[in-house]
Amino acid sequence: MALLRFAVFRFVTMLATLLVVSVFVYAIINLPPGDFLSNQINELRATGQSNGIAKAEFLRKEFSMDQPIWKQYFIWLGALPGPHGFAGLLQGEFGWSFEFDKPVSELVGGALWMTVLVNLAAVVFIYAVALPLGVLAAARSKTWIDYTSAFIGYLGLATPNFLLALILFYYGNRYLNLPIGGLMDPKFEGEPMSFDKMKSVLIHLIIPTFVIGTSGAAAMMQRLRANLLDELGKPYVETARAKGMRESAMLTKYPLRVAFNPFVADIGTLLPSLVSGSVLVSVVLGLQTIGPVLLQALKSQDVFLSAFVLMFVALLTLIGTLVSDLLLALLDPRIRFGGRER
Amino acid sequence: MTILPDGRYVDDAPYETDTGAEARNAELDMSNSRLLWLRFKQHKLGLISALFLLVSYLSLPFAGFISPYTPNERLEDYLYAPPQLVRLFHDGEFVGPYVYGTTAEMDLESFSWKYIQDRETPMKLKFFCEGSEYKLSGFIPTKTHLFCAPEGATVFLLGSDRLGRDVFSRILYGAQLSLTVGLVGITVSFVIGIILGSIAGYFGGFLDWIINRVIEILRSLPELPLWLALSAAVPSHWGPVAVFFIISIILGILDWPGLARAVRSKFLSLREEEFVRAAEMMGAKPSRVIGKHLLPNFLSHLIASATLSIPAMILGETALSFLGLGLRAPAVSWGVMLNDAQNLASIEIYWWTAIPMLPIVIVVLAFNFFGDGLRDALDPNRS
Amino acid sequence: MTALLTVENLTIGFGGGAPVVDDVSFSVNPGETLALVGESGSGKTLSCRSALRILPAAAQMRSGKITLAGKDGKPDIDLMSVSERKMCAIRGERISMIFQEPMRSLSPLHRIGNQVSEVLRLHKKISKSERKKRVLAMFERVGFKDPLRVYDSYPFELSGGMRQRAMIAMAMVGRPDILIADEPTTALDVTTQAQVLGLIKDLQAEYGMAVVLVTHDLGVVANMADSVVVMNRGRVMEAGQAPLILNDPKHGYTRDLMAAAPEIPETIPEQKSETERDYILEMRDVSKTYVLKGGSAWKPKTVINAVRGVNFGVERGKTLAVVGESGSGKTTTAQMALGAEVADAGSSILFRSEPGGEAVNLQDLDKAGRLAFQRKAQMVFQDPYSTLNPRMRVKEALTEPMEIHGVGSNEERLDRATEMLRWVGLSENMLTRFPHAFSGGQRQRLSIARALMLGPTFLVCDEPTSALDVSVQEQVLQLLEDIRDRLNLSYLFISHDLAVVARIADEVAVMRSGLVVEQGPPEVLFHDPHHPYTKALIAAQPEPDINRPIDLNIVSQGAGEPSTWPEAFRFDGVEAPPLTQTGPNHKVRCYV
Amino acid sequence: VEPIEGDFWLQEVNAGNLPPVSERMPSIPLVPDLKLRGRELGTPGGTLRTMVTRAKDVRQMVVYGYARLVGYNERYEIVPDILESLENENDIKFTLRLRPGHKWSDGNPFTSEDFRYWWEDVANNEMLSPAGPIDFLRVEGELPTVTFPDAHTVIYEWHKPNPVFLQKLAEARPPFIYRPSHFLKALHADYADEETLSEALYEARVRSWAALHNRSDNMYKFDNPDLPTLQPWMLATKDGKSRFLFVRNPYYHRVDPNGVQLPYIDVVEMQVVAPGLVAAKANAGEVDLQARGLDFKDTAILKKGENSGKYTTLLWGNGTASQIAIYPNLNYNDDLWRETMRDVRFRRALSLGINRKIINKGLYFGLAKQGGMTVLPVSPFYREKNSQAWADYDIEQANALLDDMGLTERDKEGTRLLPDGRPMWIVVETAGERQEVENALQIIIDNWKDLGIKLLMRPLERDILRNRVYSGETMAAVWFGWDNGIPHSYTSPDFVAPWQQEFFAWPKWGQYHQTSGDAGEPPDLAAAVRLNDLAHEWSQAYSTVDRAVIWQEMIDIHAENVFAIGLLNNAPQPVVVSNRLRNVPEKAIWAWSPGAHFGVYRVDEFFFDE
Ligand SMILES: Nc1ncnc2c1ncn2[C@@H]1O[C@H](COP(=O)(O)OP(=O)(O)OP(=O)(O)O)[C@@H](O)[C@H]1O
Ligand SMILES: Nc1ncnc2c1ncn2[C@@H]1O[C@H](COP(=O)(O)OP(=O)(O)OP(=O)(O)O)[C@@H](O)[C@H]1O
Ligand SMILES: [Mg+2]
Ligand SMILES: [Mg+2]
Ligand code: NI
Repeated sequence: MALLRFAVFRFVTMLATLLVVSVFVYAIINLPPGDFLSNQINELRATGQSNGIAKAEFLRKEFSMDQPIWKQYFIWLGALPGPHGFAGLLQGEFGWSFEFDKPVSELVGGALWMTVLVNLAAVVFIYAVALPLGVLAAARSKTWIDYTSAFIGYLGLATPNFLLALILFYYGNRYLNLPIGGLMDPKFEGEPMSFDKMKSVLIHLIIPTFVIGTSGAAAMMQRLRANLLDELGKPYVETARAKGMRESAMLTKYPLRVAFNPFVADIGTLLPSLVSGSVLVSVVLGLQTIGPVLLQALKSQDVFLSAFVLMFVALLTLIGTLVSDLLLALLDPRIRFGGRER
Repeated sequence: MTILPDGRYVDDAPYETDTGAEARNAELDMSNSRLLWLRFKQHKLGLISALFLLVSYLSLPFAGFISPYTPNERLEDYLYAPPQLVRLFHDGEFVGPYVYGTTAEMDLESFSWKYIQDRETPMKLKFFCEGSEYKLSGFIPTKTHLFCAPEGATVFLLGSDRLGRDVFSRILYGAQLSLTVGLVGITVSFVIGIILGSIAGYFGGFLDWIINRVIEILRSLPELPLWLALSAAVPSHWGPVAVFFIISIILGILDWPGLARAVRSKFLSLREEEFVRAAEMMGAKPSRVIGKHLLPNFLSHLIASATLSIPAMILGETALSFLGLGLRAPAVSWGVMLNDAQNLASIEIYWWTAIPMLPIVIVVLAFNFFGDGLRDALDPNRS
Repeated sequence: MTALLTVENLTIGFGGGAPVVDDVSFSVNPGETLALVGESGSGKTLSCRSALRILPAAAQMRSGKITLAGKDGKPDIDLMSVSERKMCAIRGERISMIFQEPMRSLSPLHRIGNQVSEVLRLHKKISKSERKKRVLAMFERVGFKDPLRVYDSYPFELSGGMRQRAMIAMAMVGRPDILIADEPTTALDVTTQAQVLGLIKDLQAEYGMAVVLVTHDLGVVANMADSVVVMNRGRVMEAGQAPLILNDPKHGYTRDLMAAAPEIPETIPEQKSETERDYILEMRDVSKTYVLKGGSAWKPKTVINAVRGVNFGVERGKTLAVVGESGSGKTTTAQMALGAEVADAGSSILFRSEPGGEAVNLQDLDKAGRLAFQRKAQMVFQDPYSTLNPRMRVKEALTEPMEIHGVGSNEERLDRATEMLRWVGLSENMLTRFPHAFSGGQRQRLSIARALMLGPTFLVCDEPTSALDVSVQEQVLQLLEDIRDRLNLSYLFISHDLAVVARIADEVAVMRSGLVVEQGPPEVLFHDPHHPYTKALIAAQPEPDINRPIDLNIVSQGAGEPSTWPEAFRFDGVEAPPLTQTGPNHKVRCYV
Repeated sequence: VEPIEGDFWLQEVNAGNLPPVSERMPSIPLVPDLKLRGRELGTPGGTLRTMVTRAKDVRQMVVYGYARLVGYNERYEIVPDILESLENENDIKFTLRLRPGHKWSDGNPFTSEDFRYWWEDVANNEMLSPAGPIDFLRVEGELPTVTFPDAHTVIYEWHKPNPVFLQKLAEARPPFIYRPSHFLKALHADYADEETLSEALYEARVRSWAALHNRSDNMYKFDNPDLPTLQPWMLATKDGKSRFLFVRNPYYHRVDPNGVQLPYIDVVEMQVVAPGLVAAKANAGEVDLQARGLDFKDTAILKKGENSGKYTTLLWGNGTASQIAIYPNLNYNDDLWRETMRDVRFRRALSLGINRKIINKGLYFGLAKQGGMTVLPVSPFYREKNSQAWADYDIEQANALLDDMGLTERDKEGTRLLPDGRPMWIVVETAGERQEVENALQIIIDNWKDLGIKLLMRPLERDILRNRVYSGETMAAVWFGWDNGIPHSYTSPDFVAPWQQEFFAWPKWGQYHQTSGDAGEPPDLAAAVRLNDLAHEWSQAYSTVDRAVIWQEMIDIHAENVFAIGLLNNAPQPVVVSNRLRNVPEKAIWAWSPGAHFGVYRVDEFFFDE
């Protein structure tokens, strides 16, 4: 029952937090001067194409962009009626993308999946690389294994992602015949999932995963190593050794679990930070994830689209934090059984 | 030694009963920092790294002196010149450090610059020579350089870039910004992160709840739109360095939640440790418990995190300049240089323009090994 | 008979310093018990650990040879050179070890059952349920009343003695050929100790297990050992058959050691009259209940009545000793006495810093009051390892209390630390060491030294000498008595060693299941125990006389379950008889 | 000629889903004389791969396809294209004649009804066009009378000349004055029945029929595969994200002299890739025709990949008037600075102080043409003198000009001081999108230092930059020169007159004109006033000669006054062409206006040589 109450409580706080975030989000994206439609009108004029202007004017009315900002917010939220009555977040209407001339909800679906896919691949990569290497580096600290893994990790970390991507694409294409950019062979786009498509997606994922993953993996590895080295001196490690456990098994069962604590605390951010951190990477690598959509939307001040993406990221963060809190409690019974209050 | 007939073993050596008879240990009078240093010294790689970093930082004010050119000095006849080798022997004879003169040629087949070496005449480098004017340590105007190009030739140790600027000199000048400004952000983020994280983790309860909410809101707030908004809001007459300085502070202010959460979660479990309770029972104030008992037990993670933040900060500007917020010419930093190198030609044809990657890797590795040495020295189990 | 484990000429040192284990040799035969006794810090633990090749990172094995006899006719194994892989197969399977400090030796994040059954998982090919069955059986044998609860508990939920027993179970559940037990019963009350020792003996008889027993308790040696090795300063002083050494020690050190062993005095009590008492600390109706949340949200909570209605006071300048079964709430009581645990509502704990002065209730102290109280009242912790910050040098740890209370200058603090260290018999050179670089006994002394730093008036000692050899123990007790008399200190003294208690206490309270069952001055209590539990305790106290062995199997039953006690004392569940005055200064929990 | 059925639609034709080619084409198709223009006659077939950097750039196919009512030919003359013929009476009355039998890509006839629908039901519908028909149809505020005498004739008539009418119709992004009425009527409240319409609204999740109509009616966006088109290729991918296929329009109106219906190329495959990867992919031989997304700095790497990638890198000239131009803001909010910048000597000095040769060498391998901002040599108004006016590198003269202005005070660092004592720091804002700009400014920083002027560079987001310029917050900005570097007498001179805020030197004057005086300020600088007058004269002029004279004067005024400081023009633009692709001109101009990039070169005539 306690758990249920906790969950409900957390859920309510989460909604409240989300509301606060929504205010910030709406404010921030409206900070830069101008708005999409005036910008578009400017752009059209600048290129001497006065033809689209009428349409922009039409949209401005349709989406209450002529209202003061606070009213716009409430209309967007669905707390005030727009020209066609209440139609906002609360009513499940996410708004309209001016840039794409489509309802936002229709637009980001595919990109969301791709985002999840790419980031999942990156997360898997990070864990798959960082966990064993970090453990190895700790177990064999101050050996060449340790140094090499640190070197490679930092090499990945110290190379700007764009440059790294370009290098990998160029040479990967040249010597390994890897594809340049994109998330699948374009010919599979819109096709139903098939073995070939799967294969194509996987091949295309190699370099992006690597590029997005290296920095995360290196960071995680080094921190894990440091935390592990701390734990290795603890007596319970000796107990485990005295039981006759193999070093590797022992490391993963005992100290790793303790050393993992800070990472679990960070799991909440992992996904969202990958989403926002990989924005530029995605832009550069031409991945059809939410990142480029967001950047483009922000640059052109496509308000509803950016707001939707940002709210989505925020939701992810909040859920992530929730999950990480729960995991943390699961991982460390001392926390689970409620520490002392001071 | 005696073996008694009943199989007993008895030691004959005299035995002592009084305790504390050992000679006074020399370490005893040393301060903690000296002890730390003693132990740090044993980590060779860490020591070398620390020395390297020290030298790097100390030489920052002298970047102008060491580099043969000033950072924005363009040699218009030497665009995209490849690195030149400084040689010592010519035709088997020792002539001292010299380079060959080169001439540029436009190759209209491949649309790239070709450089032809004049291998006949060695041109000796000049030392402590007059070059273009710069400000030593930022305020003493002078013209003396450690070494300069010989008359009629160039000395591009690491080649030149699209505008004919010396990559080597630019790397040295770039260090001035890359090695300093970014650290400000780290400091800010660490200070806030540690303070708030420890408060949340140690006190728990309502404070924890509040801080957690702030963290959540901050973390779910996107940075990207903020940058875009900022880039419009920064007054135009600010110099690029000032802008970047402010940005890295803001970066730091936004960056703390991750660390704070890590600190908090670790403290949540650490505060249950017996020694913490013991300290509390002795009457230690929370600040003391946090500072003396909890944080030191989390140092490894902090050190590792700090070393890891450094590349992020050095490179952060490349991402920011994507959004028009990073450092801009005439300011030079490694990130700026790499930003210029972000095209295929820099990888395939003019590879030396991507060289600034190297100092970043080296510095980051040095920080890492330095941190590792520090961690080791602090680790009680290794004594 | 060939020796199962042979240690020859072992020398171990740290850094460039003199060896801490110097040319040590011993061997142990199957089915036999070898007792390692000796001064605290003399290298017993290191010698034992080297057999498993688990030494501190900084330790260097300078010379020596350790051989393990091969099983089933296989050749002997040189433990120094065998591969790490083979070593893994040996550890836990052929040789297992009980570490000296069980509190820290358990992983805080894993359930006890998981950690214990792991030994079986690693070395025996048996099913999961079978493993659990065996572990539970072993738990029962080491004296857990509720093995299932322990199986699912985390270490921090158990009392010190319980953790120690869990460690013992872990070492024994795999039925090793050799058991190395490093002070396995230090933290245990005598009946449990008897039980554990009995268990070791049984297993030894059943499987021919060899035992290397490190202990400071000559009583235990007398009851268990076949042969004895006496160590001092890293060297073997004397070694040989137990009866010979115990009856007729040849070496001077051994003789000193024998002489230092405390015993329950056999004097006739002189009846003191009841006088007005000046309590420095008074506990009135103090109770403490822990509520354990279930492992999942759906399991019911468990309520543990750790302490139930304790009523006693510590007189100024006197020592109140608390003895009792492991897990009976002694530590909890002590912590409440220092305000470190909040007692249940309705309890009051009164502290009077001056004779006849205003009593303050610890339950509702403000910040300043608490700080003032903390300066006067200090604690010697039961588990020194975990109460010392692993990242603080001894120097800092010792001076910390003075720093906190802003006493003295830096030099003065350091001087005082040096002095305290000397008082407890440690060298000032150790000030720059980290806590982990000490032997168990040394750490315990550190803990004492730290408690004395501020010159407190009230000291809670939670098993302060449990890990000390008799000679050092004697020294420490002497010290405690000295300063008590000199500075008019008052002690709340927790111990399981009745001989120690008899020596130092002015009044003794016997606890069982959170209740004080009998209370009185030691002369009365030890001479005329009324309560069956007290009687059992006294009977179970081993004496360092090999000719007067106690029957481990009988005494280990202790007084049995409270529900099996005679009518007058019996209590079930919550209902317990009241504490009744039966003589001057003598209270017994019984129906009259 | 007898049209020949190609392979691509053969199956459909045989299956009876599609009429044979002879019935699909207008009875009078357009037969371009390829031979005359030095082109080969091709064979149909093949897939052309090209890349864009954003999904919305599918509209590029409308640009490249370049089927217009009237369009430019390679000599920038306007000729009928979709129209069979056109009568122009003094730019006042335009009679447009359609090709009989011309059909939309879905097979429905293309008639004057489509023009009427647009004029009456779209342009003049309040819901769809709240502001009424677009500007270029107004001559001094008056709308034309539009009549539709028969199915193939449309007449536009004004009281006064509308010289820009045809030019607009030939633009890269033309005003489509016709719509597929048969398709759109189903979405128009005046025609469709209410029930089906509201159903469609619900399905599209829009709230008004106007929104739906607006959305479906994107002739330029080209993102709706259902919307019939007249372009050579039609979109075949629905809801594409990273790849779009365009297949040949079976009803296209052009045919080669052999009777092969154009376009030659069956399918165009457009892939959306990240901007940074265009060069890499081109280098890997993954395109057949590419110029967009390639910069001169990619040339070296493109050349390097020619052999393995089986392509050739052509260098075309860029059609903008200036590759990089600095616009001192004559409407800057700071009074003193504004006055200073309005002084022609100041602008001339700035221009003289730039070492264009070095910039050219560093950025364009010396291949661009150095010079101030004026028209390109292809334009009839080109004069060498204008190009070189105030464009030499002459520090001395520049300093003399500045001294002459009285800006002689200097601070410690040698920076000149304004009369009120502020140092002369010029903040130049850029869109931060092009590295060349940054590099060029880098050089100019050094150059101007010799003038005692400090240049601060500030990159901004494109939209933000515009907004700042328009509001007068920007001191100076960098942008391209005039998009149209090849004006002819019929080209509307509004971009050289102070009529557009988009000319960053006079945003407020432009606003004043654009809003008919509601916002901004009237031009008050003699030269600008003159430009203003000239532009008015131009629109009133009746003869080509008069217009040409006006144009020439305007161009001269610009050169003399250096309103925008041009650096270089005719910069080389790499164009990657597959070795199999034919009919792509070796030398050409890469221009948006006029020219529609590849448009004027008629991509439908390109073909693959197997
Ligand atoms: N890591 C270390 N560094 C330096 N000295 C150490 C270290 N570990 C142990 N010692 C020293 O080695 C000596 C032997 O320690 P050991 O633990 O074997 O003693 P012990 O006989 O088990 O004592 P006790 O009965 O108190 O447990 C002690 O003097 C101790 O201070
Ligand atoms: N934090 C806690 N949470 C739950 N139960 C606890 C906690 N601390 C102690 N207990 C329980 O309270 C009871 C008394 O514990 P306490 O530590 O006081 O025993 P003790 O008398 O000191 O035993 P020992 O001699 O073994 O140290 C035990 O059953 C123990 O399991
Ligand atoms: Mg020991
Ligand atoms: Mg206890
Ligand atoms: Ni962040």
